[in-house]
This record gives sequence, structure tokens and C-alpha cells, in this order.
Amino acid sequence: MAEVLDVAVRLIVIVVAFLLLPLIVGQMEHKAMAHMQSRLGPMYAGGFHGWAQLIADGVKFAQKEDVIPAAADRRVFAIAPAVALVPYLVVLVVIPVGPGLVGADVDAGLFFVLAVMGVGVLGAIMAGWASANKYSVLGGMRAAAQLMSYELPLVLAASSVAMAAGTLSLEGIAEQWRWWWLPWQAIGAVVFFVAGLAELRRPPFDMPIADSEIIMGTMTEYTGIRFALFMLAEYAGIVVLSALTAVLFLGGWQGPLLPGPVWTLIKVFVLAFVVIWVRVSFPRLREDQLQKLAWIGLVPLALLQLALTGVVKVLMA
Amino acid sequence: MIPVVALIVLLPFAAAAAGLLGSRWPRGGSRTEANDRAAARRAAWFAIAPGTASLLLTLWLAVWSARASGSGGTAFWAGLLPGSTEGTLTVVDTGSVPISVTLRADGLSILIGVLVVVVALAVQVYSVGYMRDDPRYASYSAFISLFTSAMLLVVYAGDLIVLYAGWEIMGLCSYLLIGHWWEDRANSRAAVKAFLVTRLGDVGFLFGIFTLGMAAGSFRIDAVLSADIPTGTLITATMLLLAGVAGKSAQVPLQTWLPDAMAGPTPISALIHAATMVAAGIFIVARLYPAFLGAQPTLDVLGVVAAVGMLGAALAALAQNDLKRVLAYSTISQLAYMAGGLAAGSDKAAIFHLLTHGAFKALLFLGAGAVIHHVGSNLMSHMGGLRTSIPFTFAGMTIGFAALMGLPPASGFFSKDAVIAAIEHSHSPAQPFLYAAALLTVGVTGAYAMRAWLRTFFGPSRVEALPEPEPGTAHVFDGREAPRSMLWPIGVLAVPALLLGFADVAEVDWGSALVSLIVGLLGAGVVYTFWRGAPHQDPARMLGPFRTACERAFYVDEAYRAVFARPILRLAHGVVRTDRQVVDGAVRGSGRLTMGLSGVVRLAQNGNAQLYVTGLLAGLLLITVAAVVLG
Amino acid sequence: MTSETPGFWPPSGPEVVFLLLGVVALGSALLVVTTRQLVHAALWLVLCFGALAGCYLVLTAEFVAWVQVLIYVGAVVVLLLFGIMLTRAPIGRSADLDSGNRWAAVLVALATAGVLLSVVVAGFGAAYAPLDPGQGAAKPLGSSIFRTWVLPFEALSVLLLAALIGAIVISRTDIRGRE
Amino acid sequence: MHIVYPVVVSALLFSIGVYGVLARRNAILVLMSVELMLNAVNLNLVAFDVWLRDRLHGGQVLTLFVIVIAAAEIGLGLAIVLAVYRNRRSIDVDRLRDLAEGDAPEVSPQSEVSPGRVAVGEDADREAGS
Repeated sequence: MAEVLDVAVRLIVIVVAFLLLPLIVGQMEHKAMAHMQSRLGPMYAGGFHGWAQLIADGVKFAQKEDVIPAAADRRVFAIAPAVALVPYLVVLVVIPVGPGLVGADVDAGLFFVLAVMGVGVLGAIMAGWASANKYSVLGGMRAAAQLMSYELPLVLAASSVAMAAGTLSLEGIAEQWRWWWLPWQAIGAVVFFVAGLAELRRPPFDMPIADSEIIMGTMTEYTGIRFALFMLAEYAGIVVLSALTAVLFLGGWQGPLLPGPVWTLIKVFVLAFVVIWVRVSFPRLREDQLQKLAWIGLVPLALLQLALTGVVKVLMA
Repeated sequence: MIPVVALIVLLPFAAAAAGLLGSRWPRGGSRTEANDRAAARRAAWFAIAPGTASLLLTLWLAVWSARASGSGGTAFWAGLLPGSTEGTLTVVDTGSVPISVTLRADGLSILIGVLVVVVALAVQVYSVGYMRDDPRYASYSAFISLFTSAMLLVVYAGDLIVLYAGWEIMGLCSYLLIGHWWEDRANSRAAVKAFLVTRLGDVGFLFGIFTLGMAAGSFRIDAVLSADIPTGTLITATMLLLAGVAGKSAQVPLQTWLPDAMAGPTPISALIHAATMVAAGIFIVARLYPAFLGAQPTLDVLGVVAAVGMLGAALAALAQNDLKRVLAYSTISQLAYMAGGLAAGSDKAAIFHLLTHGAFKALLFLGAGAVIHHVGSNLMSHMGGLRTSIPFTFAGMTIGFAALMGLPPASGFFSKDAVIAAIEHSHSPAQPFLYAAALLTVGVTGAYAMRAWLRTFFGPSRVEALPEPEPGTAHVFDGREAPRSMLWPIGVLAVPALLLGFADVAEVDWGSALVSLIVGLLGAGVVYTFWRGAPHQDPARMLGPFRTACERAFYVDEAYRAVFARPILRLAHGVVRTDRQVVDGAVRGSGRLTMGLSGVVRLAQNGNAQLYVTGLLAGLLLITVAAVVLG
Repeated sequence: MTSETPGFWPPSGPEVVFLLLGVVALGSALLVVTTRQLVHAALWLVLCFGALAGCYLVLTAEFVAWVQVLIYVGAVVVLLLFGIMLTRAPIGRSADLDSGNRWAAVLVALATAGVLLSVVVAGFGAAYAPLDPGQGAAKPLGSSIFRTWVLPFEALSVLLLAALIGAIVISRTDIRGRE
Repeated sequence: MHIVYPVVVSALLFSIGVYGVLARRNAILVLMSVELMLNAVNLNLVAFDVWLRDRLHGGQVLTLFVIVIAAAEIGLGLAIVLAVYRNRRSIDVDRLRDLAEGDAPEVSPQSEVSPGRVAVGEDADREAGS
């Protein structure tokens, strides 16, 4: 009975976190971006600095009419947001917040995370195709191409750190982490983070939804709650990416003074802030630049990191 | 003397080679009129000069032979020309019976040789005028020379194979000359017919030679004649030889080519019908007469053939409208006389008639040529009343017709008399039949000669109403007497035609001569009576319903066509159809069958890879199941 | 091997789960080959692969399961969708996704199923394997690959490289063959 | 776990893949069906690996290899399919009949402008250019 209770508690915590953290990140984006652009951002909803703006947005989205284009493939169109969202929820299950503080300890956790995150892209492709809109299809194809390109550096960088730790378990990696891994795995960290951004289709890698070129890409035809789900998936993705980067490259809960889970959250939010920061700072890449960055930038760098890791590993052993 | 004989034979041959190769040299290429004329002139010299030389040599040979004290013999020429010579130039070893290239000149061959060279020279001279405007005169005269050479080879040959060579060359030359105006399809057909029909006889002839040669162990005529050959073999050999004789001498049943051979130029007709080709057959029998005498059945057959041939051909001649065809059938008839003489056992009478016939028939043909040359048509219905416009030709042809009818003192009277007397006195089983036919033929001969004479030279003139000349006939019409080069030969030939008979005047059997003379005059008189009644009309109408049959030569051609040509053609068609439908059909059918089967197989080969994989998997499953079930 | 082989009934928990996943996998596979919409086929393929990954999990082949998800769902299907889009698949039903030899295909497929089923049921009807968690974890598998199977692994990497180059050469129109 | 369960599932999956390969005319669908067959094989491999308790994990390792090969195969296969599509405007495998003996019935007369290349239907004139 205690086991069942344990599992139930863990799941509830995770669902709560899954609902809460993206909201916080979204609100942070609103405010941080506004301040970086020398404006106030949302100020009225909820009173203090418009803290309930995103909730209000959600209510507004929920109220909106659910429009599905006549030519669309209705079922695929309807499932697509879910396919985009659910993988991140699943991924959250295996991300440790502290020692033992994890939804489910999977032996090959890192692998699991990468595999499931790859599935998320399917949502974008499905949405793009099912909309029966040529901009959407273009967006879907861009999403697919982007995923194909960035999956490789992402996995390579992740495998570098897995190699360093000698395990695929996320908890194990975080435990093995030492401070000098920071310089050692720096390249891998950058590659992982950038590739993760690209996989999330966050600016400056948001070609699939590039509004100035293809209106809104995969999301052109989406309104209301489904659009909200896509937005939620995006912010959940930011949370997952930040958490993964924190666990893999920044030691997870390791840190002085403060308790482990707090450290984790701090690292996650710092990274989320960086994500927002990057969005505001960099212009959107062109499609060919995007591919070029992956294949002649990130992949060789990741391979370099892999070699470096291997060499150091052998030298230490 | 052999070199002289060889020279006599080779001179015309050289003339032929020179005429063929040299007449256009060195300006052969351009076919301008001036070139043609120059070539014709040169060809004429090439033809006539060696011919003259050959004639002179032959005469000298004759004089030498007459003076020599010969071995003698029963024949009259042995008395006239006793000298004989024989020489072998070379011996060709064949592995069995050797061929000796032997020439032989004796009384018989010298006599015939004189006839040949005289007629040949006359024809050559005559042709200069007759063929004046012909573009192919050069080859024409060269072929005549070659023809003469071949005939002389036959005459002087001392070996049967050598003789056969000349015999065959003659056949070739007759083909070439009859088809001289090959532009007209009928002419080339006539040439082919002459060639094929004589060739049919030649097959028998060749095998006859082989039989004789094998039996005697040599091809030399002396050896053959002196060899002791069994009678059966002799009969076989002579029967085979008879086929060749019938072919070359246009005897029944191979006579059909000769009337058609009139398609050639008239001088050629004179040459073929008077002196050379047809004479060759009679000459061969005379030459090998001892062998024939040893084979009495052959002579009997020859007699029957001659009897049928002389009367039938004479009747056919009576109904012809074409002057040359009249003469052609007349030739067949007269040759049958000679054959009859031979069958009756008198080679002397036959050769005598051959000589006189050669003279007067050449005369008649050359005269007919002059008439045709004058009128521009072969048909007697286009002639008439010509005695005033061409008196010289009229005189020459009158002599010729007189000789043909056997009127004294023309030569034909004596020679025909000799033949009839020989027949009368023979002891052949066919004698009564032969004698009756001979007498009847004398009457019919008188009739048709009279008819031709009257139709051509008397009666109303129809010259003015002539149409344009047709191809295949003489093609110049100038309305005057023929040129001198044509008249001279007529004049020259008229002399022997008139006088040659007196050579044998001592041996005339006056009784039988009187009978035949009366019969001949009777025939002529009937015709004259009919003609007097209506000079415009053809006296041949007296034949009544029989006339058409005579005109068509008793339908022999039609019969041959029905009996031989059509069945063979049908057989050939059948063979062709069999080949096309059965043999080719089998080949094509097997191909089509293969294609069809492969088409069925090809259905699977449709490029659809899925289908292939389906088949593959199905097969795999079957094999698996089989392996499990059977294993 | 345990000396005592449990019977087919009642099925154990993993067996129930496996059978359910198997049914899902087979059903979605059937839809893949029968659906008349191209993109749906790809999506059903995702479901099929996912279910198969679940099967692997039940069979304790954990690592293989995640590789299945990573490569098949994350890469292969995305590639297939990419291809479908590039070849301008229409939305909605396509009338002619099946070729003419459909019935032959049905026959052959049924025959294949019959043969295979009869063989495996006859051959392995009594076989039983107790499930032992941890057998397919990353560690034993990794050590096996890089110790025992390292040579095939290297050969495979060369093959992969060749395939990569080949795909690039084939798909790029600006690379021409030697004239 | 009774081994017969995964093996039966595998056999059925394989048969479904066979049907797909044989019956589908779209080349990409055929590729998908091939993947199904490969997966059936993988399932078999895993099942037998578990059954035989292979210490070297030959079955699972081979499964991984098969997955890798499948990825390579799908990459190359799609490249070929796209090249075909670029040239022909069609990826229907039953219309790619250059291997056919004689004239393939699908070749319309007006498309025989360029030998060696069977352009299908009305797309013949707007091919290439990509």
C-alpha cells in the first residue's frame, strides 16, 4: 500500500510541477523580455505586476471557438497538440530533483529522455501536415528537417557526459558530477543546450513557425485551447531542457549550503532565463544557416567533446 | 594439212574475238552515231576479211583433196574429194576415256565446210547492208563469226567431244542471234525457246556420245566407227544421238523452235536454216553413218519421224502468212527429206540434198530478206506485185523456189530426185509410208512454193498501205531495190542453186524424177488455179477447215504447252506453294510458336517488381511446405 | 531453466501486458498496410513501433526498447513523414494505394502466416522463459557489444557511413556522374 | 513468459509486412512494410535471446544492429524514392516498369520524347527543376 501511495504522490507532484513550472517560465519570459526591450510587459491581471496574466490567457484560450479547417485531417489535427505535449510530461518523470527525488528511476534514463523528446517533434509535423495549409506543411517539413539535424549533436553531447559518468542513469550522472567537469564538458554543454533549443524550435531556431516567412508555420491554423497546448508544450520543453542541462552538465542538485532540490530549481530557472535571453538577443537563422550550424558546427564540436572525454577518461583510469 | 584446217576453224573465231573486243577500241565509251558507224564499219571488216580468208583456204583444201589419191569409199564425195587428213593437236587425259583434240578433213567435211564458209560469207556480206543502221551490228557480226567457227569445228572435228564443243557453242550463238532484237519480249522468248528445245535434244546427244565413247574406248570418230560395238549398245547410242539430231535439225518432235526462231534477223535465218545449225544434225548422222547402219531400228524411227515431219511441215508451210515462216516450215520439211534419205540408207542423197538445199534455201532467205527489207513487213498479205519493183530479187527467188519445188534444171530437182529414188528403192520396213509421204510432200511443196511466189511477186501491189514497221521485223523501208551488198550474195548464191544439181546428173533416176515432177507441178497447178480465180485472196483457202490446223502447225505448240508446260508449271507452283506454306510455314510456324509461348511467358515479365516478389515468396512457401511435408 | 513450466492459463501479469501490447502492435500494423491515407499509415506505424517497444520492455530488453523508440519513432518515422511530404501526399483518402496484385498478396501473406504459425507453434509451443529483469540493461549489453561484438559493430559503422554518403549522393541533384 | 506469444506476434507481424510489401503501390508504404517485417524479426530475436539466456546477448545485440541497418536502409531507400519522384513525378512501384519486357502499357504515347526515361502522365512536362 505504501508503494502505491508513494507512486501516487510522486505522480501528483510531477503533474503539479508540470503545470506550474511552465507557467512560471512563461510569466518570466513575459516580464524578462519586456524589461530587456525596455517596456513593462503585462501589468494588470492579478494585480502585482500582472502575475496572473498567463492564467488569464489560458482562460481566454479556453473560451475561444475551436476552429478546425474544413480541408484538415481532423483527427490528426486534434491529436497533434497532445503528441507535442505528452512527451515532455513523460520526460519529467525521470528527471531527478534531488538524490532519490525522482518520479521513476530508469536505468537508461538519459536514453529514455532523448528518445521520448524526439517523439515530441512528431506533434509539430502532424500539426503542420494536418492543417491542409501550405505554410503549415512547410513548417512541418522544416520541423522534421530540424529534428533530423539536431538530434545527432544532442545525442552525441549527451553521450559524452554519459561516458564521463560511466552510466546512463540521470541520477547516477548527477551523482558522479564534480566541479571540474564544468571546463571538461563545457563544449558538450553548449552543444547540448544549443541543440536542445533547436529541437524545441525556440528562437533563434524557430523556422517552423517563422511568422515573417510562413505566417505561423505549423501553428497557423490553430486557435483556442489547442494553440494554448502548443504554447504549454513549448514552455514545458524549456523546463525539460533546462532541467536536463542542469542535471547532466551542472551537477543537478549538487551545490553548497542550500538543499539539493533548491539548487536544482535555481539552475533550472537560470537556464530558462538564458533561453529567454537568447530569444531576445539573437535574430532568427535562415533555413540553410540552421542546417549548416548543425552539420559543420555542432556535430564536429560534439565529436570533439566525445574524443576529449574519452582521452581524459583513459588518462584518469 | 592440219594447220590449214585449224586455221580455217580459228580464223572466224579470231574474227569473233576481234569483233567483240576490238570494234569499239579505242573509243568505245561514247555511243554517238559517228562512233557507232565507225565501229560497224570496222566490225564489218573484222567479219568479212577472215571469212574470205577462210573461204579461200577451204577452197584450196578442196582442190588439194580433189587432187590427192584418196583411200576411196562408197560415198560419192570419196570419189569427188578422195584426199583426207587427220591430226591430233593434243590429248586431254580425263582419267577414263581420253579426249583427243583431233581435226579431220575428208571429203564429207570439206564439202560441208565449203557450204558453210560460202553461206557464212554471203550472210556476212549481206548483213553489212541489211543491218546497216543497227547499233549492235558489231556484236551481231561477231556472233555470226563465232557461229561459223563453231560449225566449222563440228564439221572438221575428229573427236566426238570436240564436236560436241562446237555443237554447244552453236546452240549458244543461235540463242544470242535469234534474240538479237531482245527489246521485243517475243524475240527473247523465241531465243529462250530455241535454246531450251535444242538443249533438250543435246542431253540425249551428250549421253549418246558417252555411250559410244565408252563402248569404243575412245571418242575419236575413226575409233568409234571401227570399233566392234554390240548392236544393243549401238541402238541405244544412236537413239540418244537421234534426240540431238532432232533438236538441232528441227525434226519431229523437237521442231517447234525453228518457226519461232524467225524472230531473229533474216540473214540469221538464212545462216541457221540453210548452212549451219540445222545442217549439223544431218551431218552428224552422215558422219556416224556406219554406226547408224548397224542400228536398223534407229533408222526406222528416223524414217517415221522424217515422214511425219516432211508432210506436216509442208502442210503448215502452205497455210502460213508470214513469208519467213513459210520458209521455216519448208526447211523442216526439206530436212525431213534428208532424214528420210538417211533412213532409206542413202547418205549420199541426203548430203547432196543438204548441199543443194543449203544453197537454194540461203538464196530464198536472203531474197526474202531483201523483200522484207523492201516492204517493211514479214507478212505476205502485205506484199504482192513486187516483181517489177525488185526484179533482181525476183529473179533470184524464182530460181530458189524452182529449186525448192524440184523443177529442172534447178539443183533441187536432182537432189530431191536422188532422195526419192533412194526411198523408193530402200528395203526399210517404213519404206511404203515414207515413200507415200515423200511423194505427197512433193506435191504440197509445189503448192506452197507456188503460193509464196505468187503472193509475193504477183497480183495487186499492197505496198502503199503499209503501217509503220514493227519491232522484230526489218525496220527500214526505202521502197527501192536493196543495197548492193545484199544483192551480191543473192546473185552469187543463185548460181549454185541453179547449177549444183548437174554435179550428179549422171545418176538421175528419170522414172521417179518424172513422177515427182508431175506431182509437184500438180500441186503448183492447183494453187495457181485457185489464185487465178481470185488474185486478191490467199490460195491457202483451198485447205478449207483444215487451214487453221495447218496454220497453227497442227497445234503441236499448244499440245506441248498442255502436255508439258502447264503440268510442269502447275508442279512448280505446287512446289513453290509447298515450299512457302509447308517448309517455310514450318519454319515460320515454329518461330511464331516460340514467339507466342514467349509472349505468354513475357506476361510475367511486366516490370512490376511486386509481382516478382509475390512469385518469389509464393515459390519459397511452396518449397518450404514441400520440404516439411516431404521431408 | 525452471523445471516446472507454468500452464497457459491463467496467464501471468507480464503475459497479459505483452498480449495486449501485441494486439495493439498487430492492429496498428494492419492499419499501416490497409489505411488509405499515407500519413495515417506513418502515424499508425508510430503506434506499432511504440507498442513493440513496450513488448521489448516486457521482455526485459530495456535498452533495445529505448533504442527502438529513439531510432524508429524519432528518426525513421520522421524521415518517412519527410519523404511523404516531399512526394506531395494528399490529405484524405488516396484511391489507389493498393496495386493490382492485392489478392495475390493476400493469399501469399495468409500462406506465410499459416506456414510460420504452424512452424513456430509446433516448434516452440512448450517453450517457456522466466523473465529476469536487468538482463537487457545498458551495462551488460554495452559490455557485450564492445567486447564480444566489437568487430561487427565496427563493420556496421562503416556500413552506416557508406549509407550516409550514398544517400547524400543520390539525393543531391548537383552531383553528377562522370560524363 | 511463454515464448510462443512473442513468436506468434512476430509471425503475424511479418505476414502483415509481407502483405504490405506485395500489395502497396506507393514506394514509401512499401518501405514502411519492410520496416514492419524487420521489426517482426527483431521481436523474434529479443524473444529468443530471453529464452536462451544468452550470456553474450547475441539476440539483443543483433537487434540493435538490425535497427541500425534499418535506419541506413530507410535513409538510402528514401533517397532513391525521392530521386525517382524527382524524375518521374510518381513513386508508384507498379508504374516503374522499365524492366518490363517490351512496351509497358502505362507509357502514354506523348511521353516517349526522351528514351530511357518513362515520364508518367501529365507530369511529364514539368519534371526536373528542383
